[in-house]
Amino acid sequence: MNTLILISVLPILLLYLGLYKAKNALLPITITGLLVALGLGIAQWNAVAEPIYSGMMQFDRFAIAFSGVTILSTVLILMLSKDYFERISDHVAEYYAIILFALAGIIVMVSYHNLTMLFIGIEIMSVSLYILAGIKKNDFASNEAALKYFLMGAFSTGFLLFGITLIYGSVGSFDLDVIRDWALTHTSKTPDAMFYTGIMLMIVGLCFKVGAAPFHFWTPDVYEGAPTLITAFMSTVVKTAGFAAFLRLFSVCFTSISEVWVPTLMAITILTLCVGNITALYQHSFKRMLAFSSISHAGYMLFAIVALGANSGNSVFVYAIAYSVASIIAFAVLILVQQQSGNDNFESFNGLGKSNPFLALVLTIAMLSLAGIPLTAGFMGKFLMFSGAMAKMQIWMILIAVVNAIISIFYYFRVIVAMYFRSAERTELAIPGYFNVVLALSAIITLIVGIYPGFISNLI
Amino acid sequence: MTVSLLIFLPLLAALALVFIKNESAKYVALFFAVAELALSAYFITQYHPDASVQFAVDQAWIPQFGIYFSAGLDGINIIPVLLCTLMVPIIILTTFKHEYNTNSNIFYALILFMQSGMLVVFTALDAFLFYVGWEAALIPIYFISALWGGENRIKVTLKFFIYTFAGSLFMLAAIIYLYTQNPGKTFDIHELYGLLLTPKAQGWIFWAFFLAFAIKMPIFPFHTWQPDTYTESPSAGTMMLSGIMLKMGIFGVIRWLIPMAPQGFNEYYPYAITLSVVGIVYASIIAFRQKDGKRLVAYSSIAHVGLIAAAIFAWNVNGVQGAMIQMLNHAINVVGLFFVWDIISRKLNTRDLGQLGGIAKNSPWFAVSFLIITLGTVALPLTNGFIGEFLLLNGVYYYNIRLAVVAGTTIILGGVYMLRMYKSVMQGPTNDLTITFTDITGSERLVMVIICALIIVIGIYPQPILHLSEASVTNLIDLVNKKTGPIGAVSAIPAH
Amino acid sequence: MEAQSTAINYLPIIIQMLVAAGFAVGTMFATHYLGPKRQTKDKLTPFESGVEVVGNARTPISIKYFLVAILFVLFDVEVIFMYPWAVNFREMGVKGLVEMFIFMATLLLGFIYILKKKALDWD
Amino acid sequence: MGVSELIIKAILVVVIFAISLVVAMYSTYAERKIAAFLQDRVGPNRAGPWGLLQPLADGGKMFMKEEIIPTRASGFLFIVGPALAIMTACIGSAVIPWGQKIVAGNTVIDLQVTDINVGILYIFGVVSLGVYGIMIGGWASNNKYSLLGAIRAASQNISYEISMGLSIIALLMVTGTLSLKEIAEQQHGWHWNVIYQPFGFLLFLVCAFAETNRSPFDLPECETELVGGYHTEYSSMKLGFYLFAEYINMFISSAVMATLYWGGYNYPGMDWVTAHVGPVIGPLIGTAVLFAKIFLFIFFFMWVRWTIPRFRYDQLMDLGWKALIPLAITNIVITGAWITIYDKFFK
Amino acid sequence: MESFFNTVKYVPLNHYIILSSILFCIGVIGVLTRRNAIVIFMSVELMLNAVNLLLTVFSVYRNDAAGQVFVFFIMALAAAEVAIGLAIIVMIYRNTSSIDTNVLNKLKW
Repeated sequence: MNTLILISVLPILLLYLGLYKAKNALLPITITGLLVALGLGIAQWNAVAEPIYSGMMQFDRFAIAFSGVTILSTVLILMLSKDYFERISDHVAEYYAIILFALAGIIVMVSYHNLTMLFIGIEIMSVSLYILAGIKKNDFASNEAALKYFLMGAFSTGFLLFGITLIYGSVGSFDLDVIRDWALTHTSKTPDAMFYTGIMLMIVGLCFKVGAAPFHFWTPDVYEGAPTLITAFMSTVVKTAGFAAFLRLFSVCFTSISEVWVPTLMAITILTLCVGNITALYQHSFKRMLAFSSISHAGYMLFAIVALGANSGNSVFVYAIAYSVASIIAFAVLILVQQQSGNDNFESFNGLGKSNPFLALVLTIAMLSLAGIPLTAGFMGKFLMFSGAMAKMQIWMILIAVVNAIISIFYYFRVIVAMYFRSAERTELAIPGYFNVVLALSAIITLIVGIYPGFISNLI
Repeated sequence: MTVSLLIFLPLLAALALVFIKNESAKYVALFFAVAELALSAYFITQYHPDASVQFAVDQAWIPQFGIYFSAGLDGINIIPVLLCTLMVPIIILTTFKHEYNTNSNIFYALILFMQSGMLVVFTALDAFLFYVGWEAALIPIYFISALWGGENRIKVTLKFFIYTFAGSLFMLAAIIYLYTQNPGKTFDIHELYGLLLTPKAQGWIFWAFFLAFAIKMPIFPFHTWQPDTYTESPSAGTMMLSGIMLKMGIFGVIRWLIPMAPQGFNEYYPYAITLSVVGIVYASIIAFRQKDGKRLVAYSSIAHVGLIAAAIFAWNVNGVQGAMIQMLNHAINVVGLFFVWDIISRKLNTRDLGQLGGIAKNSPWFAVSFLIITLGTVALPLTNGFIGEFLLLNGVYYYNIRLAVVAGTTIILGGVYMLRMYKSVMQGPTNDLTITFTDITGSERLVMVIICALIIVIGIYPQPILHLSEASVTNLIDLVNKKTGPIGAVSAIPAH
Repeated sequence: MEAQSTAINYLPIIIQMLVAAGFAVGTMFATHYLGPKRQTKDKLTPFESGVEVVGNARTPISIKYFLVAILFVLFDVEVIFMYPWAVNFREMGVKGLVEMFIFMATLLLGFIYILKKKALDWD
Repeated sequence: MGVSELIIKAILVVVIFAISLVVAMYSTYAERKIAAFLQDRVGPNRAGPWGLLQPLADGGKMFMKEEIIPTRASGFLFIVGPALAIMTACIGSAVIPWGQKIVAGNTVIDLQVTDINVGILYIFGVVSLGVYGIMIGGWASNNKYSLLGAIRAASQNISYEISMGLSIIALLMVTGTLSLKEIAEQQHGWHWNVIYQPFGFLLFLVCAFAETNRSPFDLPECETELVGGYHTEYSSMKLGFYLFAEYINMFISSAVMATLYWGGYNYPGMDWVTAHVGPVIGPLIGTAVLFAKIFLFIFFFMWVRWTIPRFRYDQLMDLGWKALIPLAITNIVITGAWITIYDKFFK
Repeated sequence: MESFFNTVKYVPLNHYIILSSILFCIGVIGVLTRRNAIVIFMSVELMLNAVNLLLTVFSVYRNDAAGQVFVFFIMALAAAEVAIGLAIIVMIYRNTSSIDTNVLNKLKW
């Protein structure tokens, strides 16, 4: 809880710092604040988790773990932001503040115990992101991304809300425990049409938010149009939070009536995987490829929800870490390359292996992790997902996933091929110190989680 | 003393090599490889040839998922381990005359890293560990081939990577399935052996594993990546691939595929054998038509591996024992052959059979060693190939005489095209190009001597090697047969 | 709190609306038929202090108006949150008071922020 | 509620509607008379004795004038604008309690069209709707003055709505209900809310001026800058509607202020009076008192108009945002703190 | 007449649900078919208001205040979205230096 309070107060502090022109203090204070918030969260690890504030929130281990991931990823991303926002406009403090507001929403999203808070969390996050997507005011792509994201986000909110309303109409409460108990007495033997419709609509709404097919169509454009750093934030932290919220809802409330929604979700999962992977193949822009790959990763993470079990939380947790960290590396390198070459095509990575061996190495690790090669974190994530699905005997789903994993090699290796095996005349990229720290840290996390995942894989 | 020493020594060496950026990298690499060989020699001398697992290591790795760092030596993997530790120093030695570009230390690091991965594959007693090693060995060879390979390397190596990765993902699915079916929730090989699965599930598992191993070996029709990759890779990479890596597939069949899904195996093995035999004939015929020497060797490798596979799928002691020793032999021979072509192409800058000829005249060392290797490959008695192929054919024969006859043609065909190759390269008149060929010296000569010595020694006295694996092989075959009844056309086995 | 009003309580309001609408519409029609109709081109052009009309009237206007609209929407909604609290203020006691003060403090912080950002300065 | 009751309500509605119109009509007359008085003039004196028939003459004129819809205007919206303005002005009166219940034998007549438990919110809703009429009319005219006037009106209305809402909150903390009827009942006798919320009343008064676009807040139609503001292009009864709406709004907001702060139909000693004159006349006296208060406020509106000069637009916005909102919040804080302390220690 | 009063007094829950659903669907259809960003946004608001209506009804029928509290939050959100949405649309107008909403047509999916 202290985490949330701190993260809510911090952005206000930043806004006022910005007013009083303390620009140099922004980043250190943000990062220190976030780390303190993280520490406060971890300090509650062993505390008994009861629903607090009239059953609105519950800071259980699930919540703390996911808060931890999102805060850490945010810290990493913010460390890349040194000088980034300054190039866009003068309102730097605001950008930091909005990112932190989004993070506050995310913390709510991962620790809600009442649908009200789910809604509030999602919206605090989304509204902040609408702004962030459009911070390049004079760039039409950024404008378009903001508008698209905004309209689609609002649209999906409508579905989510209608779903919540119908569930409320059936159950008479927004409390997760009450809904769970109600679902227990209304299994498929005594079905309730309104309740089930509500679940379906919530799936639609949440799938919009996490960018699962067929509700994904906004994702590529928004990810491409938004400033790269914001895209990094959206595709890592936000996605993680979306899945945490998704999982929390379904694992707490709807396990007993899984036969109702699993077929739908399974279809969505498979569609997401295939659409994400196959379209990613045809991209010429690295950034757009990452956008589609994020769709396909959404598909993998949906596995955990389709095959809901005791381990689902863990699986999503590990997967989210792996995916977030690897994506952060990818986006960090992309930012650097973009600065040099001015575009984000695969060709701009040519010869990077020679000119910047370190950069190429970490990006390779990231790509291997995204592709799910063993000894990287991505493999552990995929392994857990597959085990979960396998435990539920959804073998043909695994087969589809495997085929998709193979397809994904093509596009992840394109950048590796470009970096090492295609040569180009290029000067060495100057890597700021912050970037080095972030890249090295992320690469180390990727490898450690890949080689020895024991210390995070049964946290929750 | 456990096998973890064996696994981690090359890994450490690889890490060390990353930081050695000067000329001495190759010596350091060789030193570590030899040290590794010495270590494995020590293990083998200490090894008691019974069916037990020795020098085992069993460390908790990710215990909450039942994943253990569990490895050890037994009769099944001792020969692959031997060949792996034996071939790596030889392969490193073959590179001494090469000038790989400035990052040669990375090259050697990748080789040693790959060795470590392969040793994991061979020694693993935990399915998860096995899979990790399997993939870990793949990444370095991809980079070796793609960074130091020929013209078309990018496309070819990606194809290779995706093929093998695809296969292994299916294997991963099968492994996870086994894991979820295991009441003990571990990946322990012995627990998995003991599972009682439905025939249908076993069928799935059989094909999933088969795909992975068939691609790796490769068995027809999953071989299409192989000739291109072998041709485009740098010689050392080709040697690693053909000499050691494809043994991972063969080893996997013996260790994982058949014991994990005995009933699936019992149901589907005729297809597997048929594919193998088709591959033998197919590859032999293609090999005939090859102009490029390296490519010819690549196809001949498919043919030989097909025979090994066929014998394994026949699943009797002779066949599997033959496979064991032939793994080693094939490694030695094929490394020798690729080295021959490495030397030729380095000195003459061509591998086209039509442009060569008469090299034997002024390079006796080269001619003699090439001849010995060729003879070993065509399985002349008293060379190493003979004993292996004999046992293999014997194994197939027990299964089905007609198939054995078809498979046996490989020896004849192999003899023909190998000798034709030798002839067109070494004999006949010299031309403008081949007149410039100088005899092998120094490290090249050393490699050739070692290889020829191995060919002859094993050819004359294979018994100690066969003895190493015999107990375990018998034990494993019994284990499977207990579950399924004797495999295949039992009636065809004559009473001894 | 008093008993809930039911839909029936709103019926008179509907009557009143109908009466008002009837009045408006009726009067409109009446004037339409009563008044003279002698329309000329000059009468029908927009009034622009007697000079020729320049361009379209619907040109973009100062961003300040948008800003005010946006800020209104935000503040008005926050004000709405206070109504239920104000009505039940006594029952909620000191705890409710403190909570609402925190809410208002946050609101004020935002308010001061926009003031300092000169979002409300018209010049 | 039965049929008979509904018929009574319908009659009441019509009566109140008529009264609103009459009051509005004579407000125009009063305005001119008061202006004349304040400026030492005579004012209208031709139509009827003391010019008393002047409003009727004006009304008749409105009917007979030519109706003009500019060619470049959006025809439909051009008509909808004034109609909406007058409608919203007319429906606000529905929740105002005009008096106590009249008990005549078995029939009980409630002098309130309807008592809903969110009366204040209803008033607010109607008031916010009022700006639509102006906005639509100004936009539909397709005239630069009209558009500017409309936008000014919108900006001004919404700005003052915030402070109005905030100033009411302090009152709600005192009353604890949103029903106007209950609020009126609570002020029985002399317990008028203005005694407890003098400051809140002042704020509300200022906002009421702004909401009705009365001087000194009549920027939307300020003649010196914008010709006629949002109704520059209007003529005939449509113009009449806009003007009328303003006077009705003034009437309604006076009624609201009287009800919320000045005791509504309550006056000291009302129980004694009712006991003496009976349950029919007693409430009617209360109603008369309410109207007296209303007229007082209307007079005040006019007095101010002819006394205080118009604000500049930036001054107007500054007043709304930078002065009234903080003051209203301060008022809430003080009220909250005071009530809490009072309840804790003095009760 | 009495039945009319009763219907008004006790409007069946189903009527509300159907009404809200219809409103919601109108909103959805509006979002999917209209090309003007502002109209799309208004359709979204219609969806939200359909939800608000339904929540309030449920809340009243179940005599549980939570539903109405939720409505407050939805309103707050709608306000925030209006603010952001207006800002974004204004930003786009400024960049394209036009108030012609057809500029936004290229955003149709």
